Amino acid sequence: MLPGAAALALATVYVIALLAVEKQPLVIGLLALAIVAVLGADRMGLLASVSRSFAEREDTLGALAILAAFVVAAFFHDNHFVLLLVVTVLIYAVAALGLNIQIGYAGVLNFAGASFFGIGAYTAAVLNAHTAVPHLLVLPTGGLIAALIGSLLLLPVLRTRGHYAAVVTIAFALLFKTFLEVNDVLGGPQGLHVQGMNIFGWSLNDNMAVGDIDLSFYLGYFVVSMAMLVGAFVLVRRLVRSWIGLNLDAMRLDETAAGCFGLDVARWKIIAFTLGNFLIGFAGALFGMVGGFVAPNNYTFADSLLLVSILLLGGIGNPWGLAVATFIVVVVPEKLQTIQEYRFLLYALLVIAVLLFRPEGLLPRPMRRYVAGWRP
Amino acid sequence: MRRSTTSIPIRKMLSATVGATVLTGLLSIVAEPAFAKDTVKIGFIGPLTGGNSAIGLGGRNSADLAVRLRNADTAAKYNYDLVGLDDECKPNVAVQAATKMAADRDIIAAVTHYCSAAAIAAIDIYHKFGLPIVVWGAVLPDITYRNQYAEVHRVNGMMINQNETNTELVSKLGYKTFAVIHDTTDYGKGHNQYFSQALAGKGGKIVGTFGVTADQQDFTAELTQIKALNPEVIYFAGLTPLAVRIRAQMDKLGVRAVFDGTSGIVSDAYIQGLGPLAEGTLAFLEGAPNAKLPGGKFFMEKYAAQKYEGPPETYGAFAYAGMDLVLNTIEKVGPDRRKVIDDMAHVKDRDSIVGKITFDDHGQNTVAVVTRYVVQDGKFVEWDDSEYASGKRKLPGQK
Amino acid sequence: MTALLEARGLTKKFGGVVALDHLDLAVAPDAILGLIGPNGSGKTTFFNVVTGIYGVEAGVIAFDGTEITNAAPPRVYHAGISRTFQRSRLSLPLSIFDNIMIGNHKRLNQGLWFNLMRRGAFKREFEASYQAARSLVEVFEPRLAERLFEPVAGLPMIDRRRIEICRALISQPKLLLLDEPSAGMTHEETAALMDDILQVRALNRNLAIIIVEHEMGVIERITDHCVVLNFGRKIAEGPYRQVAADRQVQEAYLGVA
Amino acid sequence: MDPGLLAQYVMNGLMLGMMYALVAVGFTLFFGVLDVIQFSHGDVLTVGAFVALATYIGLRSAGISSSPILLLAMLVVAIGAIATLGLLIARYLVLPLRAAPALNTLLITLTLGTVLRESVRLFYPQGADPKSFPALLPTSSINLGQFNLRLDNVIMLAAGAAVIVGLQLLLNRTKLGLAIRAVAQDEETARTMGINFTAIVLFTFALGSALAAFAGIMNGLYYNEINFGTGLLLGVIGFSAAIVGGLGSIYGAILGGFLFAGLQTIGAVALPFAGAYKDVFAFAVVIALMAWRPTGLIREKISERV
Repeated sequence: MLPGAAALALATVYVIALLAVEKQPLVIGLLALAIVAVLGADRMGLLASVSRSFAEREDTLGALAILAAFVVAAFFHDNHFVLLLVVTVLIYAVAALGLNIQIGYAGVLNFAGASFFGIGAYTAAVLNAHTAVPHLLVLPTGGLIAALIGSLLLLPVLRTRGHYAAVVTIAFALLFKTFLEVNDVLGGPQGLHVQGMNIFGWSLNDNMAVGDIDLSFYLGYFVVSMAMLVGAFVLVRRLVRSWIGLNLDAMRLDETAAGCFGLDVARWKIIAFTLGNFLIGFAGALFGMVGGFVAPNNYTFADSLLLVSILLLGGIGNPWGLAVATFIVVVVPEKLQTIQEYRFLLYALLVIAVLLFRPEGLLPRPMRRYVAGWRP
Repeated sequence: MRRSTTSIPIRKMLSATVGATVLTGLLSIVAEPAFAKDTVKIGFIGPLTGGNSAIGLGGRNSADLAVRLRNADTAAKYNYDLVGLDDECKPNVAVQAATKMAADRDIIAAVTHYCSAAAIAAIDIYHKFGLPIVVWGAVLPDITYRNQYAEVHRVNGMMINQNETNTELVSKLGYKTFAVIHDTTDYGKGHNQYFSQALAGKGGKIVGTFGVTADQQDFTAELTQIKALNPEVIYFAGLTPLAVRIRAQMDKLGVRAVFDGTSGIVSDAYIQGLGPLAEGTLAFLEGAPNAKLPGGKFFMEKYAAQKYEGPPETYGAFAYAGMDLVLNTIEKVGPDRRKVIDDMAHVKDRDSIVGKITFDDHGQNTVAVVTRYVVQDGKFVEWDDSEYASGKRKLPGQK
Repeated sequence: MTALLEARGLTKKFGGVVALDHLDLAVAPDAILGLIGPNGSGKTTFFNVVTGIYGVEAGVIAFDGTEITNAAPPRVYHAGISRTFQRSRLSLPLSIFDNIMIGNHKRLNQGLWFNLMRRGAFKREFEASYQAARSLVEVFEPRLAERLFEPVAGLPMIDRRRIEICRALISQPKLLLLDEPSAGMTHEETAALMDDILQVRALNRNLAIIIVEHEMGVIERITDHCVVLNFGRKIAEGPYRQVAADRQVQEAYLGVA
Repeated sequence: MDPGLLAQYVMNGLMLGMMYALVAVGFTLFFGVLDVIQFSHGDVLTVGAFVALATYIGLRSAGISSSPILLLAMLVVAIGAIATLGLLIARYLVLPLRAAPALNTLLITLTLGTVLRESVRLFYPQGADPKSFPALLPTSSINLGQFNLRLDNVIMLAAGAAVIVGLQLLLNRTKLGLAIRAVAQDEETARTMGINFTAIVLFTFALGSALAAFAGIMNGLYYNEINFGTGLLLGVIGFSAAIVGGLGSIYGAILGGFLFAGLQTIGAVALPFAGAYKDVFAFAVVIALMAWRPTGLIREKISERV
């Protein structure tokens, strides 16, 4: 319990510092500090005790993590850009969770994550512009449409294995982007504007003010995306800590053996693939409204790879790792303005380094515990 | 004996000084460099990476030149700090960059966008956050005319004038049949629209229109169809990277039509990309070439003096003029977005290196002059000075 | 009395090679049948055909009164047949408990709503399953029963075999297919394992077993009936001593024409 | 349709198909020996093209102007350099990850692709701009109605075919080829046969990458323009082609390559909707093919041991 809480507190302070500083030398210094600190902690076995305390008192620490996020948001209450970054992290984390169900648990490769994210965003763009569907309802609709379009791929996804399965989604990712570019109905390469979110007449795109403190309009989006993340997180948690999670693992590790013990492989692949796409589309719809703009270039194959790399960086199958990895992938390139030109290069090199020297990711997935805090 | 006793304090002193220097070194990284004047942040956005980065960097350098000259000027009230962001000529990236810049309250005003596709996507953001901007290269009319945004201004001209001049020239040369290839961004679509309108008035005939995506590699299919249609001119509405590919593949397929481009292909990169094949390409650009600009000589000299890598490219002068206008305004009304916007609403006959700047009620500068170019011996030469005009050389099928 | 499993005229070809050739075979409830023969004689293929991994060109398989010819593996498992594999096929990154629960699939509530929403009920089912797994493992190796939530990856071969057999037994099948349980183990380990299996069987009487084994010692000790295969054909059948004495069988093993 | 026009389309298709096939063969070779996808293959091709271009510029500035010599030098330098690159990739990125899940290898090569692409963009002089690639082959052409038959295209097709035939001979007629096929069949057996597994893998990667360099130069000569993004789509298409054809089968890769080119051409000209949809069409067909033949048109012999 204590190590986890301490780690969270430190992380919060660090995140605030990193988001606050602008001067490049300081940013670089902070990043270097983080790397050294993590490596050191790992050496001294501190990381292990942290992850242990997370495994034992996850619910309490989860609540603390939410609190920490709100502290960060409060600190930057009037800073549009930082809040936009934070919101982006939260939404990407949801998408990563969805992808994690597919790749991390069920072993169903999906290299079109960004496409399903985009389907959600475009759904939001179209529905907000042409229908009166309440925006809170538009979000799940985005998820449903993504799942629906995903189901077109079910047959090939179910029939193929391994690399053959990879090509199905890769082909879809390219198909999807080209389709958006050449068809005018959805704005072509120019993309579409997305109306901001409006909940019960309260437009999230208006700045607010409490007394004489004025608040960035992104705070509203922060609350919504935070709620979405918590929901997705709990769902995934329960999924893993149930017979379903076990089924998915068994299927990923050995389809044949799982089949010999009664597992209906097709059924669980469908469930995992559909559920994953739903979460991704759900997140995409919200992201569309936050960004206020959708264009094919946001949803390229490269972006799909970015999502997959988040899984890998965080530690496949570990939601906490995903959260950390998402933060790194989204925020670090933004902060390192001096290396703007080189950001993709450095980022790619980082992923390669992780794959070579820490393939299990930053926070490796722990053994399954079916009931939190349960002991034999 | 004595040596040893004396040596100790020396060593102490040494270590102390070393420590001090290290410390000051560290501090100097952290500490804010002190200035007499307040520092004001202003912004620039353009394609700093990707296929159009040459023009983007030229624009960035030109804007930076305006800032440097101002900072060097002791009479200036403020010290200016230029924040440059990349829009990669992509709408989505442009929106991100615009949000980042507009959301930063310390940035008072900005000079933004070479690509129409990027600009048209971003203007809503500037409006939402109330950041005054001056467009330095994008030519789509909608950027200033679709809405009535007080924040949005433009120093360069629009594609309408371009296509008027274009169609005049090609019909004067006696061309009757045209095939149109346009990229499917608003830039390409817009040009296609205005070109067709202008051409209709002059009795030219469009035998085929082909939309292509902005990152397409292979055009043999489209060009083979065009070959069958056998037009005298292929009008291309798009940017340099595509133009290079299409022109090269025309040659492969033995398509002998004249290649007639827009402002989007007027760049050194086009010439370098094609070598001799570029010969005889037509292109049009609003405003006069740097050499003939009122302040052209001054601009080129100052630019050269700064030893930037790469030339200012086609729109550098506009980026400079736009930035200079912004700086003048801030000097006049102070670093306040609202005031800057109000003052910019009344810009009339302001002298600049690109000539007098006058904003109409949409913030559009009325640039009458459009320059006609033809590629001759690996250079964009003004049509009237070219051997094609004098009749010494002839374009395919030129009357 | 009727056979628990009855196969008639099973024929399976891989391209040109005939792996099973009109094989007839029957197992009585609570019998232990030894399936022996030289390498590539079709023993494992028979298991794969019964469990539905391969389809057959011809023949019928009936189990417990219903036909399961060419049925998909899950259906075969639900009918009451479970197996072990020649090369251990445990899920190494998962815990001992997880691996055993994989075999318990049909006795666990697989409903989405139950698993995601009714956590209280789930907890009860989990605890029950834990007790079941624990008591089963204790039969084989009390030491392992203390470590149910540790990964399988770290365990020695013998323990992995035990867990694999627990995975096959936890669902209380009517028929257990053992594919070379002795592979990669010493005589002593094998002997110990066999005793454990017999002990489990003593607990629930009506468990029939078909065992594929090269260790003739094992076969002799635990089987009450043997079938000898060669090139997919049945060349002898009967108690071990009888088939061991059979000339054809000896030729098949010695490879004398 | 006008026969000349038709011939032109066929020619365009053949040129595309040849390039796709060369790339796809690389993928299938790598997969054969190591069961991995070397996803940076397309960007390796780009690097090859740029190495060739740099060589050309270097030699020209050194005063050499005879096209044959220039072309030869470009081929030698580029193929040599890229073969080495492929070897290094195998040695330091792919082989170390053998124990890890296939996903990791897929990702490390994918990100390596980004590294190569970005390096070209950032470190080649004005690497972000499209580069003119010299036309070194005789460009004389015969115009048959709508059909413009160019000598250089013919030469390139012939060269490509020759390379593929040569590869076939290497694989089927030489000891080395035997070793490669043995490793592809079954690593263990190959080892017991006394074949140096690592050496064969490294050689195969060098070989496949050399093919990519060749394809890169061919691409440059055909379009007379290269840019840092050239290999990206080529790589993905090559991969799809290899998969559709059936991984591990050279013939499958070639089939897949020409099939994909055919689909694009048909999509561009022979279909009711706009030509711009040609890639959408091609990839849609690929997905459909995967549903119909989950292990490719020429089936890979999967013998799962249970």
